[in-house]
Amino acid sequence: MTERYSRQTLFPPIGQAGQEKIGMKHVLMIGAGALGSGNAEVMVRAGVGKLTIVDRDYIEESNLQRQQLYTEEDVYEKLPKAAAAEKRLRAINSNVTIRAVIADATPDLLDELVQDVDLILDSTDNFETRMAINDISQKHHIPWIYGACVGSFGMSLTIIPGKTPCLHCLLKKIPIQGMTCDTGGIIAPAVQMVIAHQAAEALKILVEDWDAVRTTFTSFDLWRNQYTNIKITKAKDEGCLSCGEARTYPFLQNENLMKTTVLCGRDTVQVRPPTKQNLDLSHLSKQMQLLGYPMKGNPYLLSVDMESQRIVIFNDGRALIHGTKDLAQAKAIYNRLLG
Amino acid sequence: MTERYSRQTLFPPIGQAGQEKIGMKHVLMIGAGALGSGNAEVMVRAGVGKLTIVDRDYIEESNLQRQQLYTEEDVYEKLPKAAAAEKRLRAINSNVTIRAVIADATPDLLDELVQDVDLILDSTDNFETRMAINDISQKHHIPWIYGACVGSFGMSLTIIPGKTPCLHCLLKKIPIQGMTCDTGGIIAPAVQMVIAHQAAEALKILVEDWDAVRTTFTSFDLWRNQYTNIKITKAKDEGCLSCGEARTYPFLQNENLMKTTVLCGRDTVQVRPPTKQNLDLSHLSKQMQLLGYPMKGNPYLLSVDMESQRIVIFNDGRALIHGTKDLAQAKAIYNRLLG
Amino acid sequence: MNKLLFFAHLKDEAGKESITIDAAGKNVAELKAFVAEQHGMTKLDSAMTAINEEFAEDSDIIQEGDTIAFIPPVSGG
Amino acid sequence: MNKLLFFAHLKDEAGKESITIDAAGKNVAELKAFVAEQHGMTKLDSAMTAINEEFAEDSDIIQEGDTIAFIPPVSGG
Repeated sequence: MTERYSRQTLFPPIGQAGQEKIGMKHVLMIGAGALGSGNAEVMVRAGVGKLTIVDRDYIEESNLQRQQLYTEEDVYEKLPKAAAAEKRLRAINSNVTIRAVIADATPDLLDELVQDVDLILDSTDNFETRMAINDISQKHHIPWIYGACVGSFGMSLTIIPGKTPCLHCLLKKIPIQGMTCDTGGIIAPAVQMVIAHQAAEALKILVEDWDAVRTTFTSFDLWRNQYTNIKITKAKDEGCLSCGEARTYPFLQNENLMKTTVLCGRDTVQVRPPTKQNLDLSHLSKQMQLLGYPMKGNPYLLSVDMESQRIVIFNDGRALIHGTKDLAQAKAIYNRLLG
Repeated sequence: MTERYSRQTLFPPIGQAGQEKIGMKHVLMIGAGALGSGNAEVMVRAGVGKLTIVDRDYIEESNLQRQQLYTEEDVYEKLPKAAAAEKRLRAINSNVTIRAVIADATPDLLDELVQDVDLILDSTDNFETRMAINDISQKHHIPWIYGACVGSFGMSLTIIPGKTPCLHCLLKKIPIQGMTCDTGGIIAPAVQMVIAHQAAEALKILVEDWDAVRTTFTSFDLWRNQYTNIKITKAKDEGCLSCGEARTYPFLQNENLMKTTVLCGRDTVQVRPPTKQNLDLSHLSKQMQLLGYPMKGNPYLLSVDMESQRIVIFNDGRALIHGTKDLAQAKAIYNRLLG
Repeated sequence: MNKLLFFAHLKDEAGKESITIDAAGKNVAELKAFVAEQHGMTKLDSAMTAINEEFAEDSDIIQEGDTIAFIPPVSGG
Repeated sequence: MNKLLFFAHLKDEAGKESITIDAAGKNVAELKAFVAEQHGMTKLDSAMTAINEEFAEDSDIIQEGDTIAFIPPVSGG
C-alpha cells in the first residue's frame, strides 16, 4: 500500500520515515461528533496504526449538517456514533485497527484506555471531560490537542506535558458559558477549520517533528474574518494542580466531577456541577427561545420542554432532567445545553 | 426537515431566512478531488438546493489519503470521481438535487453549465481551468471562490464580479510552477483548511450576507505555522482583459488554451501550453525522483516513465505523452505534473 | 490609549469588534470589570485575555499603547 | 531596513522564513530579481508580492521600513 500514501510521503516533513512512524502510532479520540468524525477520518486516511474512538451518543438528524462520517441511514437506524464511525472508517481504510468504545469518557475509563496511546485528540463537547483529559495527559505523559467550536468561531491548542503550559494553567476554573452548538449554533466550516489545525498538529506529533509543533493558542472566526495566535509560553504555572510540582490531578477526583443522581421514585435525574455557578438565566432563556422549545421561567429557575424530557435549570447550575433515569443521557443533555 | 438544519439556523447570520435562501441556490463545483469532495460535502450537508459537480478523472488508490467522499471499494471499481461523489452525497442528503458531469471543464462546457448557477466553487487542480472559470464568472456575473493547496500550504480568494479584483488582475500570466500535489505532496489538513475558508465564503454568498464576505487574499502554511491576509482592493485593474472596461475574456478563446494533438500514427499525444515556458528541468527532475518514477534527462528534455505512459517534457513547456490517444487523459497527466 | 479587541460572540455583546480607551495602570481583572460594566457585558470574566498577542493573567498591568484581546473559550465540538 | 518574508516552499528555497535587507528605492520587480540572484531562488518571479499586507504590483517602490511578503500561487486541489 505504498501508492496509497504517496502524496503524503512526497511531503518532505513526513517522507517515508514519517509514514512508517504514523503507521506504528495509536491515537485515542474522545468524542465522535463533528470534530471527532472529521479528525478520525483524517487520521484513518493518513494511515495511523490504531485508532480508539470513544463516544456515548447516538446519531440524530441534526448531526448530519456537520458530522462527516454519517448518513441518513445511520439516523434511521439510530446507531451509536462510535459504531457508525467505525463502520465508515473501515470502508475508508481497512489497514487501520479501529476500536469503537460506546461509553461516557469518565476519568476511570480514560485511565484504562490510555495505556499504549501516543496522542489524545480532544473532540468532546464539554470542559469537564477536557479537564479530565488534561489531567490524564499529564499523569501519563501523553500529548493532547484541544479543539472546540461554536457558531463560526473555533480554537485549538497543542499540549505537550513537560514542555508547554496545560489547559488548567490557562483556564483556572472550568468556564460554564451557556454557549454550546445546541444553543449558539454551528457551521460546518468552523468545524473543518478546527480539524485542520488539530489534524496538522497530530501529524507533526505522530512523525515526531517536535520543532514544528505550534506553541501558540490559535483562535479564529470565519464569519467575522478574525484569526489570531497568542503566545502562551509564560502561562506555565509551577503551582498548577494539573501540571505543577505539587500536582494532585484534581479533575480525576470524584469530588470535582459532575454529580448525577436518579431521584428516588421519580423518572428524573439531578445533575449538579462540581462547583456552584451563577448562571445568567435571562440570557439562557433567550437562547432556548431561539431553539424553539416551549419554556417557562422565573428569577430562580428556567424550565424547558424538549422532545421527551423536561429540563429545569437553577441559577446555581443544578438541573433536573425529567423523563429519564439514564445518568449518562441526563449528563449529555446537560452538557449540550450548558457546555 | 427543519430539525436537520437546526444547528445552522441557530447561527444568527444564517437563521431561518438564510436557510431558505441556501435551499434555493445552485452551486457549480469544478473538480471532485480533494477540495471538490470536501466542499461538495459541506454544501450538501448545509442543504444547498442544487449541486452540479464536474470532474474528468476516476478514483485511484493515492486519492484515498485526502479525498473524503471515497472508499476502497470506489478504487476497486475505478469509478469516475463525479459519479462516486454523487452516490455518497445522495446517501448524506437526499433532499439536494445533485448532477454529476463526467467531463473535462472546458470553456464551452462551463458556458453551458453556468446558466442558472448562483456560485462557482473552484476545486480544480490547474490554473488553465481557473482562468477560464474567472472569465466565465465575469461574463455571466457569478461570484466564484478560488482555493488551492500543495504540501501544508494553501490559499483562498473570493471574487465578486463588479466588486472585487479578479484572479487575472492578481496573476498577470498563468504561473507554471512545477509544484502540484503530484510533485510536492499534500497533507489532508491543508485541504481541510482551504475547504473551511471556501465553504464559509460560500455560505456567506448563499445567504447574501455581502458585508461579511472576505475582502483579502488568505494564505497559510499549517506545518510552518504561517497565516496571512493580504488586502487586494487596489489590485483592481481597469485595463484587465477579464474584468476591465475593454474586456475580451481571453481565457475563453481557443488560441489561449492548452493544445492537445494526437500524433499521427503513434500512440502519443502532444500537449502544448498556450505560451512558451522556461521550465527549470533540473528542479523538476528532483521532484520526479522523489516520486520514484524511472527518469532520464538532458539539458533540453526530461523523460519520465509512469505506469503505462512515458512523458517527455521539453523546457519550453511542451510535452509528449506516449502510451495514450486520449486527449483529456493526456491533459490531466500534464496538469498533474506541471499544474 | 489602548485598543481592546473582542472575539466571536463578545464582539456581538460589545456591539463592535474593537474599542479604544485609556486602560494604562489597570490590571486585567480591573479592566474586565470596568469594560463589563460600561458595555453591559456578562461573559467577559471567563474570557481569556491577551496583551500584545501574549497570554495575560488577571494581575498583569496594562501599559500605555498595549493592545488587549478578549477571547471566550468555548466547549462545542 | 526591510523585512522580507518567504511563504511555503519559498521558505525552503531561501533557507529561512525571513531576511532583513535594505530594499528602499527598488521596485518590486527589481527586488525580486536581486533576491533571486543573491539566494539562488528560481521561483520568485511568479510569486505574489505584498507590501505591509497589501497586494503590490511589479512597479511599486519599496519604502524604508516596509515589510515585504512573497507568496507563491499554487494550483493543487
